[in-house]
Amino acid sequence: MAFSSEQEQRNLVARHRRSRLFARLCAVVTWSSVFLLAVLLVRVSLDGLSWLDWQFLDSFPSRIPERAGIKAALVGTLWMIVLVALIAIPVGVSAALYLEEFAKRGRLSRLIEVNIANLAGVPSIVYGILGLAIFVRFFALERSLISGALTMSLLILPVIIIASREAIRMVPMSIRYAALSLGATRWQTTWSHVLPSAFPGIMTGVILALSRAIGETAPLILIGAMSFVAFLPQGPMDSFTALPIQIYDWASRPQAEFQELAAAGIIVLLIVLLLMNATAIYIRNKTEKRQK
Amino acid sequence: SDDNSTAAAGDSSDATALTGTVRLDGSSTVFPISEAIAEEFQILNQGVRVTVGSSGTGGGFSKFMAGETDINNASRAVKTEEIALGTAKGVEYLELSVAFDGLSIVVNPANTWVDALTVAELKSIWEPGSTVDSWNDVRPEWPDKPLHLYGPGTDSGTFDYFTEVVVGSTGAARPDYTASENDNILVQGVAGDEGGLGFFGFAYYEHSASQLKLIPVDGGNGPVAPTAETINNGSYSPLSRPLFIYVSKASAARPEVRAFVDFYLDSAPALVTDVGYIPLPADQYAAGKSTFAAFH
Amino acid sequence: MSSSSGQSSVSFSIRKGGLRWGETAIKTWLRICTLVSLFTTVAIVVLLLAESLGFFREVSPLEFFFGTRWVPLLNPSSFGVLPLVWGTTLITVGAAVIAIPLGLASAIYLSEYASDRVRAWVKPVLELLAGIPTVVYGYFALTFVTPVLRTLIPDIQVFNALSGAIVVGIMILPTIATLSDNALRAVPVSLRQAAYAVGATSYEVTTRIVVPAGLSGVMASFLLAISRAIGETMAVTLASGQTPNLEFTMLESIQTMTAYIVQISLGDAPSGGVAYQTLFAVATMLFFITLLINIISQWILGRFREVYD
Amino acid sequence: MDARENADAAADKKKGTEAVLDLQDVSVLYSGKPAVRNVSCAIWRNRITSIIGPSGCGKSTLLRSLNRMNDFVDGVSIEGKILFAGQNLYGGDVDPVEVRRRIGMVFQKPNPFPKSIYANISWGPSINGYDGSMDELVERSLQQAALWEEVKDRLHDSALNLSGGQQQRLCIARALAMEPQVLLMDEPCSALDPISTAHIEDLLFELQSRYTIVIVTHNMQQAARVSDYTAFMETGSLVEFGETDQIFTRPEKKRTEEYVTGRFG
Amino acid sequence: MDARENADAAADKKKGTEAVLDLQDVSVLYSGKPAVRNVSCAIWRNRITSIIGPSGCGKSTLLRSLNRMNDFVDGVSIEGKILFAGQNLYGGDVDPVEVRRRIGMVFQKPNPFPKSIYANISWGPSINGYDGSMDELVERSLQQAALWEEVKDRLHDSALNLSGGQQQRLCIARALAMEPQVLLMDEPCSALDPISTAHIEDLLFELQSRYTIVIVTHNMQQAARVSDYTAFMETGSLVEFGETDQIFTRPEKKRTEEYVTGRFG
Ligand SMILES: Nc1ncnc2c1ncn2[C@@H]1O[C@H](COP(=O)(O)OP(=O)(O)OP(=O)(O)O)[C@@H](O)[C@H]1O
Ligand SMILES: Nc1ncnc2c1ncn2[C@@H]1O[C@H](COP(=O)(O)OP(=O)(O)OP(=O)(O)O)[C@@H](O)[C@H]1O
Ligand SMILES: [Mg+2]
Ligand SMILES: [Mg+2]
Repeated sequence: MAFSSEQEQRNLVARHRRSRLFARLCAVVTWSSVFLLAVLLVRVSLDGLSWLDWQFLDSFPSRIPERAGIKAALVGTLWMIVLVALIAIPVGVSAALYLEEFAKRGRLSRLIEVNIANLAGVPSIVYGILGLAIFVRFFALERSLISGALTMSLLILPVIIIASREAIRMVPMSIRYAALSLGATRWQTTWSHVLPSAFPGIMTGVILALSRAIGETAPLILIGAMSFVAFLPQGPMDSFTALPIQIYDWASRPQAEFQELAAAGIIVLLIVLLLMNATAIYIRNKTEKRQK
Repeated sequence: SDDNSTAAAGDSSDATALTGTVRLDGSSTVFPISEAIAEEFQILNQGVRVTVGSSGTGGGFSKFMAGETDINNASRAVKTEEIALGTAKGVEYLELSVAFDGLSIVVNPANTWVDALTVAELKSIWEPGSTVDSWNDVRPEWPDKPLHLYGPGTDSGTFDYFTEVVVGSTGAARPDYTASENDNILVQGVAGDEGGLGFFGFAYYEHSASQLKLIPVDGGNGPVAPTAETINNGSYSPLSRPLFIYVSKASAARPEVRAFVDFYLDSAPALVTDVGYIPLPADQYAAGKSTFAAFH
Repeated sequence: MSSSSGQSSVSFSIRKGGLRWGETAIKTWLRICTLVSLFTTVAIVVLLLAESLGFFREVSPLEFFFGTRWVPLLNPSSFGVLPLVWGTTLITVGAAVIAIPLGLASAIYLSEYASDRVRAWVKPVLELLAGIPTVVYGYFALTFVTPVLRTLIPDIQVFNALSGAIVVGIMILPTIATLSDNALRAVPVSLRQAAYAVGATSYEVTTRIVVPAGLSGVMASFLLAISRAIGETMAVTLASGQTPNLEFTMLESIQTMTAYIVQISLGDAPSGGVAYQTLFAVATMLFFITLLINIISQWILGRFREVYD
Repeated sequence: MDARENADAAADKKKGTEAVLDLQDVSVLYSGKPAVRNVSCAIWRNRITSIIGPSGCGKSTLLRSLNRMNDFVDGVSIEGKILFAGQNLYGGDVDPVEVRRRIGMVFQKPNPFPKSIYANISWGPSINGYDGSMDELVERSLQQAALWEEVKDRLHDSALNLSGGQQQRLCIARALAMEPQVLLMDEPCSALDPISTAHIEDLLFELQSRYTIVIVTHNMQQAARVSDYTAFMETGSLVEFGETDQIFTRPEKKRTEEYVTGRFG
Repeated sequence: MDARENADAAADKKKGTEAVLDLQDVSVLYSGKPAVRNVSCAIWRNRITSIIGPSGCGKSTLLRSLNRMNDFVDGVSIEGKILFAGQNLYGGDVDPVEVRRRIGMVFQKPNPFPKSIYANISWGPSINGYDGSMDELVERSLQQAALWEEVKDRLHDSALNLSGGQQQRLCIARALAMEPQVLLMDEPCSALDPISTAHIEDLLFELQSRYTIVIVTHNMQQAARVSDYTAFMETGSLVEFGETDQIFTRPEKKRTEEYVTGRFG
């Protein structure tokens, strides 16, 4: 098209080139990240895949690699997920609801906001120290699943609150007005309309947070998760071990077979993560569809 | 009540009556031994739940001295601060040696010049303020290649022991060595560094022997390389060290703990080898058993 | 059909009929949940300060804050925390230098260029990447990144800050990418339209309008990621070793503050001694450093926020 | 609407009726800045009152103050009195939840809940402890809103699948299900196509025998067509209030005349 | 505008002029569903053309197709031809960036960049390689948009601190700074108060001697006041196109008459 000068025309060609280059660069970067994940997964699975069988899933730890399995750690991790979810989700979502729907905008809510942002950045090991002092010692909950779950809950609470607030904020005001204009109280409005609409977004945050909780090792060891447990926990007051601890333990053994067991353990952990993410995405898509 | 199913259990039939929990924690070095013992013990005693943690000798003692665990795995002897903690809580305990760990001195396989090192040479390399930066600082005839050091972290029992017997004072060492808590990582370090020199547990050398070159140590009676035999009979000196468990007196009153400790000392000679450590001379286990019998 | 309520003038009251107990109870519960976060902070601060007090009775704060040698367990010991701070700085800055441009580029790709279908796949994959245990990243560094680095830079040490920074960078990249993507997508379409309507190319619209407008959310994602980098333990320990080092190089082993805390809390040092108390001194230091970073960045955010609504 | 009906309606309008809402010197301020200034007028039972005026003159603000929806706007404050069945809406002992239950509202943009059609209607009554037959109430409300025939076969479908006009009628039905004394509507047709608009205007005629309705509109033709009384506002003040006929044909104020004849706005 | 000027303007309008945009059988489809159907008409140089019609009839869709802003809407496709200076806007060799640079647009909701007033104006020219004096260009554009006096002392303040009407004039100034051949406006006054609206209408009169303007409006009074030509659309089709006088006083189609006299909509 030629309604512009030669100069402008050349300029435009250069701008288009830069624009295309930029778009490609962004694409390449993104796909490389995905590729890195693939490399990581392939490296891990090559080492561990041959060990991954039913015997591995159904056995307790052992000094003999062929006998060793991941049962206690897997069950411990599943317990942790359930307990942490039961503790952290209600508390985190409640706090987010309070801050978004009920609190007056003021100094206190500003302070709490900064505080939560800061807690999200506190290293996990510090939570381990805290959990040991408060839950294990002060509340005498001992070195139990519940101590671990409470500690992990504190650790991921800020992430859940931040993500939930974001999701709650996205719910259009018009929905709230509709409910309020029918003579609903604030809580009725929140419970029946705001929360269901924000659910998919909250779900995303919760899954990200829980994934983080699953992968953490240091705070758990610090508050006293065991490395060898040859029974399944019967209740929240029982001793426990968890996947990352078992993996870490195997990885630091001298025998090459244990390194491979560690890799197999990593695969199991990734599958747990994958299942959780998939569940979240499934629920998210389902509720999103229902609301559309 | 119904004996049909237990008929095959044979000699362990009296042990199956045991119930309760035995809680161990402490050193990650001793962990594999205790784990192996716990595994076998549980097979024989289905009613007892044994848990083993690995929060370090120090972390373990702080729990042990608070009465939170029954047995503490230790890669070093208990320290005065820790004893004080126990005294405050009224915790009495017994120390039992369970195995030897031979610290292995290794270099990169590409290192053709070193065939042995004396304790004095090790000291000159590792002592605080050491000026040894290249191999010819150790012996002038060795090449002028940079010397890099690898060893366990400064807070580990292994490191404490090494500095105590080599340098002469616990914790005295040059700070500029590459440290890792994980001996596998140290293996990788030395295996990947032509001028590298490192020390770590004998088991880690055994399983990576092809990547490393083991250096015999001359403690005054000629160079000796660590082997199961030289460690067990004490000729690999001074770099073989004992590993311990500590048993609390209050816990030893419980039958399941007693059974566990007895089983520990009985089966240690076989199981210790399984996990890469060196058993004590047989009479020492017997001595341990009788001390323990007198203790409870 | 009943026509009663609209029609009749039966008297009714709009006055408060008693308190709404359920409502009040729920509000109280919500408020308590909110306060949990405040209590957590208070508990952390009290605990750390109380424990580090013992440490500072033995070691002068001057030595701790300004000393350049960190060998608390060696004999003779020295308690200068700067090498640990330096190690943390190297890892954090290195990781940020890698993750910020790459993460932002991925976020831009997802929000501005990718089709909805691609985005629906790539985003969960990135979220998965964010959930992989850090131990895994550590072994990835040791068995993959470091060997590659060693062929490129022959005199790099086996344990080196560079390798640690790279994996931590890879580790925090997904956090930046997904959260920044959310922020960029929240920038109103009307701004993009305004920019396109004056004849801008997609590059210009993205870099000059969309990213600046979404900057507050983007910066928040940087912040969260950097906090994670500062707090990262396992991966760094495995990749970069545990040697406190105050030298201006990424080719040697270092130790970070968190790595030190883990080392002490899981090691063989006796609890109760000065060596053990260093743990709390370092943890306190770390807590206040992250607090400082958070406050500074909140302040920066406040200044640079382009409000678009 | 044929001619005879129209005549009847007109006759009806002339009849006296009581005031449901009585505004006395009402001002509404946003962070101290007045958006509505000293408005006094009455809203008559079973009549349709429309509020017209240029954009930004305070129509919505005034309307929202009639059922305390302004409570949810930051920094809003109200002066003067609004009497509702003799009680001041802003009295200290008044429960705003109860006020909104009695005075319903329909918004400019249709805002159905992202739930089924049935649930949209039944939610309000159920939280307010309605104990009659919910099915009947839903049917009756949808019939009143002239939506029943169109949706009776898909009551459990999502309300979001309805067209804009249907959604707006659903919102009206939802408000009617609460059997409010007064129904406030803020530009209920501005987002709608002409056919939906016509539907809703028909509906207003039908509802006026049972409900008191206040409607804000930017469309003067609409105000002229549907309402009995008209309030004309400008920059926060009530310029003129009177019977619709009079406002559109013999306005007292020059400003009103200019506005309704389209000379500005 | 006094009577004499009006007469002049009217005389001017009668004069022949060339077509800047020539729409030939244009249809616009959203995922295959037509929103604009077979529209043919011409946009005349230095004239104001308004597009009116009920909500949802396709006014915005048609307007956006004139500078390819529709490219950013998912699933949109276009049939027919739009000739601009003789070239088809949708021809394969046409650069849409170039098109938008030549045919400016002002949107319904003011959408200033969250930057300073100065930067809002200068950004477009600077990325397009403008090499004259930027200060002068900014001043000139703001003057053309009748905003200069109000903002000259705070050019480096954020544009978001301006009132809605000022923001909309800023958006016009931003478009003018590109010196476009055509200026498209989509309900530029719908979010504005009457005073701002009057400002912008005045502005349109001033701009028409230099620019070709197409304006979408839902306000018939406004269309009647400002435009030379009027297009009336309904459900995607162009019902009638002609001089504004004629459309409002002697419409050819019954539907048009009903609409402009307010009988529906
Ligand atoms: N939340 C608010 N905070 C501050 N000012 C507000 C707020 N809402 C409205 N205003 C101002 O109050 C005045 C009246 O607004 P209102 O929404 O009542 O006008 P309106 O007559 O309904 O206009 P429209 O026809 O555009 O809907 C306007 O100047 C507006 O800018
Ligand atoms: N992005 C889209 N996808 C699908 N359909 C659309 C989209 N945008 C508009 N439509 C539909 O196309 C038709 C014309 O819409 P358009 O926005 O052009 O109407 P309009 O005349 O500008 O209305 P208004 O006066 O309300 O702005 C409508 O039926 C609308 O629902
Ligand atoms: Mg309004
Ligand atoms: Mg439109």
